[in-house]
Amino acid sequence: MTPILSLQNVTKSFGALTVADGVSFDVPKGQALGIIGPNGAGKSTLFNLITGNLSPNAGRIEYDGRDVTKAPPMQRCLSGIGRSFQIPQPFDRMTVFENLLVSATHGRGLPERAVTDDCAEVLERTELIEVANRPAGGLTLLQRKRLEMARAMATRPKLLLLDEIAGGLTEAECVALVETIKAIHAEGVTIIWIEHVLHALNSVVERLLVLDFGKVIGIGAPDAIMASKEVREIYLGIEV
Amino acid sequence: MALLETKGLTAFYGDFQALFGVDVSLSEGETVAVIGANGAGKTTLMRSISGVIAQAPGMVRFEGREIGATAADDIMAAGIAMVPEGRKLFPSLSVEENLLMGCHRRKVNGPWTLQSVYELFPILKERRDRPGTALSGGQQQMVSIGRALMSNPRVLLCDEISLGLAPVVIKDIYAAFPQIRATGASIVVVEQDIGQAMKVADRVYCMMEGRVTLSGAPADLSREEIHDAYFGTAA
Amino acid sequence: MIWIDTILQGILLGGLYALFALGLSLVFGIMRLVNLAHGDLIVFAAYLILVLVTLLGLGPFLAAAIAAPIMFALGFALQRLVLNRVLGTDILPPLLVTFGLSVLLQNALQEGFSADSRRIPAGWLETASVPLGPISLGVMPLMTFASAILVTLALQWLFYRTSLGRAFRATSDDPVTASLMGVKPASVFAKATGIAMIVVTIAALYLGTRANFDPTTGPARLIYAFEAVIIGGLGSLWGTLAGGIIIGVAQTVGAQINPEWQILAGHIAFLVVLLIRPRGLFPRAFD
Amino acid sequence: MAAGKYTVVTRTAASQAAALAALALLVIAVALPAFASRSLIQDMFFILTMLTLAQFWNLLAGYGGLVSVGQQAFVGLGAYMLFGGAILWGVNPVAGLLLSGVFALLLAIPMAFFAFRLQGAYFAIGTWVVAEVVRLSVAQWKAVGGGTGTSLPRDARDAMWGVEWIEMIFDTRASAARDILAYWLALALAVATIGGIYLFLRTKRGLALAALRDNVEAARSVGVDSARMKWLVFLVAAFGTGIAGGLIFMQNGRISPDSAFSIIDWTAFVIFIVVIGGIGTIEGPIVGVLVFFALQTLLADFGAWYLMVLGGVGIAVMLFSPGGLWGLVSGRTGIELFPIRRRLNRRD
Amino acid sequence: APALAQGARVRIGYVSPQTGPLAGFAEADAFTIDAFNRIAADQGLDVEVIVKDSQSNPNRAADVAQELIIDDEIHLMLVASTPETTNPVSTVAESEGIPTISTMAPWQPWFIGQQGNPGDPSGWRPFDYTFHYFWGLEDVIAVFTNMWNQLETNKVVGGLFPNDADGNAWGDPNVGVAPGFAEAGYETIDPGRYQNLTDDFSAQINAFKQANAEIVTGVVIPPDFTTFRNQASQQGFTPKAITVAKAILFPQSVETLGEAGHNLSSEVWWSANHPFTSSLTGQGCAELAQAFTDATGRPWTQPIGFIHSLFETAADVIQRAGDPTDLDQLTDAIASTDLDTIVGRVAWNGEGVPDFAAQNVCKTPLVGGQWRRNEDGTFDLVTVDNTTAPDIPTQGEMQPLS
Ligand SMILES: Nc1ncnc2c1ncn2[C@@H]1O[C@H](COP(=O)(O)OP(=O)(O)OP(=O)(O)O)[C@@H](O)[C@H]1O
Ligand SMILES: Nc1ncnc2c1ncn2[C@@H]1O[C@H](COP(=O)(O)OP(=O)(O)OP(=O)(O)O)[C@@H](O)[C@H]1O
Ligand SMILES: CC(C)C[C@H](N)C(=O)O
Ligand SMILES: [Mg+2]
Ligand SMILES: [Mg+2]
Repeated sequence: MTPILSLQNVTKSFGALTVADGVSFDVPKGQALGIIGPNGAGKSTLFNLITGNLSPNAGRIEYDGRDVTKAPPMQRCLSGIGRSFQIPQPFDRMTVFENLLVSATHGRGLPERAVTDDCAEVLERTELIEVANRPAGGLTLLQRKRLEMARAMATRPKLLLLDEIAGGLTEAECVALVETIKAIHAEGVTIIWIEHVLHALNSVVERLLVLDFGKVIGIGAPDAIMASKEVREIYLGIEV
Repeated sequence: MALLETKGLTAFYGDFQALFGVDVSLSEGETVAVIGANGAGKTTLMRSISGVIAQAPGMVRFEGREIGATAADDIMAAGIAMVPEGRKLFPSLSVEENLLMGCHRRKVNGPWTLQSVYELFPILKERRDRPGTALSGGQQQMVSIGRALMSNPRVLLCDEISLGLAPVVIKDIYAAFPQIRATGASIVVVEQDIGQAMKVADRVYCMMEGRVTLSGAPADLSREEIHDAYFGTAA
Repeated sequence: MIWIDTILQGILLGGLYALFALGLSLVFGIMRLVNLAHGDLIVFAAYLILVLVTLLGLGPFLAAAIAAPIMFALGFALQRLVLNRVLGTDILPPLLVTFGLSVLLQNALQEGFSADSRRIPAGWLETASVPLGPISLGVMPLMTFASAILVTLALQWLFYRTSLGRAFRATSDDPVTASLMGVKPASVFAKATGIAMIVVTIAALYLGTRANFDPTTGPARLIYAFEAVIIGGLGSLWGTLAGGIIIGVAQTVGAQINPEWQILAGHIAFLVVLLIRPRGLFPRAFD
Repeated sequence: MAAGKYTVVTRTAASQAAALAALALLVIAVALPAFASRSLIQDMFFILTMLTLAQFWNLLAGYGGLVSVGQQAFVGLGAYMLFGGAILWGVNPVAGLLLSGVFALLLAIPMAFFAFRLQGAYFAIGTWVVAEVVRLSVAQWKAVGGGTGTSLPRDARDAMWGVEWIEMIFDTRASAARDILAYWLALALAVATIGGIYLFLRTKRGLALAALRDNVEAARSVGVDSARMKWLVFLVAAFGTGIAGGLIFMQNGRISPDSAFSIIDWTAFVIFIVVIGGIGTIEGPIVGVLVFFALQTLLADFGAWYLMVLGGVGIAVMLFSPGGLWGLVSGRTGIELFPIRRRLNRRD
Repeated sequence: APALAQGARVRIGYVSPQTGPLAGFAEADAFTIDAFNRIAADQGLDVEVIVKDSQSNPNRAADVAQELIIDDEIHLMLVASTPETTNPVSTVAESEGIPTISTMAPWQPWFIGQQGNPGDPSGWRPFDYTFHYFWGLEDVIAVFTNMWNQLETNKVVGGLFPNDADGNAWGDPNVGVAPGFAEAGYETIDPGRYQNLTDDFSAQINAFKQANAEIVTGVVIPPDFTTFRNQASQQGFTPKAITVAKAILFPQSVETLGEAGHNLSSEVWWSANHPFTSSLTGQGCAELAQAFTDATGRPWTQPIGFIHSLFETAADVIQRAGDPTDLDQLTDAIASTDLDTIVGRVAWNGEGVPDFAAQNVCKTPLVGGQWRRNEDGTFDLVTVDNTTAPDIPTQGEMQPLS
């Protein structure tokens, strides 16, 4: 079976700073992959490369067996890549519901009428239904993060990219969030999740990738990765 | 007498009331943690104290003087520095210039200088000439803290400094706390991570929906009490 | 030989355009304020100098030196009382307000000074020239150009070497956070506009001695000034100077081919530069 | 599953009342020449054409985030193509309106190609410069008078379609009949513009436009084709603005590069109208054009004071009600005559 | 008077640029209209003058013309001061069928500029309702060459013609001034049309230097002329004569040039020195000029005479029309005007005008003058050549620029 996403030697630099350095990995369909790594390792950059918000200096990105290295973000979204932004980027002056409508209609190429119920369902699942008709600009941080995820979900992605959505949540909120993500995953959606809140991450993902200075320094089962010397040193800061 | 205190502090965003009569106080040399769920009003409290949100006079006192209606820049000059939520670096300034902005107005001799900030966060010295925003989130947070320290403040307000940071960085940052305290500064930390908050704080305020629902020394508070104050499960 | 002369004249003309543009660049760079009244403010300053020259019998340079602090105060007040209140992420309110100001100024000047065209007398300097082999360059254009370089140097130093300059840039990025650093954004902006008005006064001195001006002279050159700013890159002062020179040289070279193309050539140079470098020649890293 | 539990509503009570009122107004407007004085017809022509320009600019800037200060390029080129068509190829001016639109559209393509590389204020200045280039180039077009300008030839003026018929049924002179014709065309154009824009905003493309206005990066990554939306808006606005330009100068009868490409008349005043009325709403330009017209009529005889008051009003509105006058009204009352906000309601 | 007998008030619309860059042309408006109203009242003429400001903007000029016609229901339109004002107003009035008298624009830009295709004489048509009086390029050619003939030159002339209504008319290689200059033995160097408010004239100066031009002519707006004059001096170009229209029309503009203004020459269409009298007030030219200066404290300027003559003509036309509120009678009255005014004889008899424009254009006399600088920095306009209109006395001889 072809992997849903495959990165081959992807390299990206900002001036002298290389933030993705020959990154290669595959994600099989339906897997939940976690990405961890120190701040500035290049995690969010990797997402931007996958979604097309940035384009790599070298390397190749394949999605669903096709080369999408040069495809614009809009096209990648239509073919099933959904993402949330680390720093929430809602459409401030539109209502929460309209935020979702945009992604449901344009992300899936469907008419408005066909997606109303779908949007409502996503709003219910992300506990945003109460604020559906409020302008997104006035939401709390938590609500914004939920909206980020909801908007990505409304495109009914096959591959969902989540960038630090658990940061700043209380324990209870975090538990609820994990449940939601698990449910999405259970529907067969492939998930790549960048997170520093490790207990949340590890309760969902099946595989963990560690990034440092733009390089993949480890990929494998979470337990093994967490136990590895490098990760403990570089990421957790535990002296071995 | 308290160094900093609020009395019946209220705050509004347009018609929306975010704070309802909040009383908090901070003594000389003390570290206080403010915890609470998202949207509880912690950031609003910080912004009200620092003058970003204009207040009616009479609600905030610092060193016995009324500062409720004082403008943000004057409050800063009086010695209250803030590490704002979301880091808020100046993109067109280099790392070093960002740090120097910290002592733009308030130039007080004290332990914190460029040199000592670089010692605290050595990575910043390496990146000193880069634009502040071309750093990762963690590095930016270090700049933001360093910038606030540069004024050698009497009170340091830290809003969610560990948000989005790798554990190792959080460790580093909290490791800096004793040093900061040692210089005599009083600290208010807003923190989601209750464990972390309990560790550093002399006293804790717990907020919910714009009100203080619980306060006390960490040792005196039970987990249940906090849980109730946090989530409002208490009847 | 004609081409060398043409290019030299173009460079000197560029100095004038750069002077028009530098004040604009300052304000645009710091506040993202598109000041449509900039040209009219230059004309206003020219009248101020003229009044000082005729009323007090001063030389034009001394008059400009007296006018400069007056203009600073005016700029400061204008920013403090009016423009600060419309600044924001949206470029439209300031666009409209400065347009209103432009209309106001033009017509107020017209009421006050009539539509007659005036000129600041500069005596023998007006026609003095320096021979350079077969070419001769006017003294006033040379002084204009030298002033443009000096103003650029001075602003550059202010911007990147002083703490006020740092405050300018920080406030430009994020006024709220800057206020947490003890900066008063309102007064930083006001100072910036005040300084821009000093540059405006210098521009007015050379505009007013070079040619006639009347209350409606301002807007015609505003577009060249904007072109210079944009070609140079937002917030880059050397870029603005370079932009002015590019426009100036393009105009004289275009005119040498055919006067019909003089102004067109300047605009086309602008378009070409932007096609190649959409953010100008020396863009800053972030904006 | 939420299926069928929710409905989406855009209509409001006010909007339904407004729709009825609009219909009635339209009927009156069409019949207006039967009983109105000629000067009222001319005033209405002015209002309607400015309204059309304002609506298109609002579509560009208020919805598309494209703050163009180069719309005079389309007005001017549209006008010049109408004159050029009539003078050089004998095209009937009424048919020439189509030329106006098409050539404005053709100009918009290279202009967009250039200007879309620029952002914000750069875009604004870039469009201004392109408009200057067009003005200076047209000023070299000797066959239509170069920098001097020219008048619509009498043959072309007399041959305008429909004038004779209007002369007959209203029993007026040819010049008055031409005004009526121009008025009807302006009415049709304004109604089509407002209706078209409103319907467009209610489609999912309109939704995308609003999303782009708020956050381009985010919109792109949820599947919005930002480039296509910008092109669409820019080209549509150019086409409509070109036709309006042709119409204005068809009625005016005279053209020169300075008048046809006047940044003050066709862009600055239009911006004034939109922003005073309230940008980003369909109601705003309508309110704005009425205020503008009222000011112009009241103050026209005060010379320089007219422009000073205009400038002053612009400044005052920006200072005290940045959402424009309509923003003030709808902020206080919540009224929206052309609602586009989709509200999700639970079916009960 | 017949007008009174009809018992109807005659409404006159007058459009002029009272504000904006052309405002200098209109400075005598109030003064003239006051006098006109006073005399009309004395003579028992029931007239009302409605004045509209074009703001120096052609669009606005057309708008206010429409307003005058439609809202104010005027019977007679008067318009003056540059093609930017006269052309839009005349076009509107012609299409509305309102009798119109226009002045103060050379007749070619007025007549040809209003034609559909100015480049194609076969399509030019006369007007039914609009009439214009002033001089034409042929007069300017004669006056300029006569002045230059008084000097010793190589007969090479550099031309400064902008791309505007005046510049295009003057600079046209076929019907502009160049062919006429050539007939008089002068070669014209025309580098091409430039845009108004150009900041650099190096290209023109280089072209003139290269061709060794000793004379400069053109129709230049004041700021551009100052720029040119300064740059010419700075770049070592010193012609023997500079004879330009427009730029040095007003004494204020010449004063801004300081010493460089001395002995600049231009055409003179009216002066305090002209030997004509007003049919309205009986004043001579010197008297009118003095009255203006007394009333306003400003020096006389050329437009004063023409604005005055415009109202003279209007009064005459109204008095001659059987029913001055009847547009056709009024039009006929204009066409049959034969009046000696303060600017000379006004009569649309086709004298000296090509056939295509004979019906609508009347010419008034033109002479040549030079600005002479006084000790105190003020300037006097001195008539130096009257070959074209010998009844206007000269006051001196043409002098070369030092
Ligand atoms: N700019 C604003 N406009 C309107 N309402 C706001 C604004 N900022 C915050 N609020 C509201 O004020 C309340 C308190 O917000 P505040 O940001 O102070 O919470 P917080 O405790 O800091 O939460 P978090 O943990 O998410 O940072 C929230 O309900 C929020 O929706
Ligand atoms: N637009 C940019 N220009 C220049 N450098 C950039 C840019 N964006 C990111 N960087 C740099 O690239 C590196 C990787 O950034 P990225 O945001 O991908 O890190 P991250 O792994 O997501 O970190 P964090 O966990 O803090 O969010 C950082 O050092 C950052 O400074
Ligand atoms: C909208 C503008 C660019 C107008 C400019 N201030 C002018 O008067 O020409
Ligand atoms: Mg990241
Ligand atoms: Mg907060």
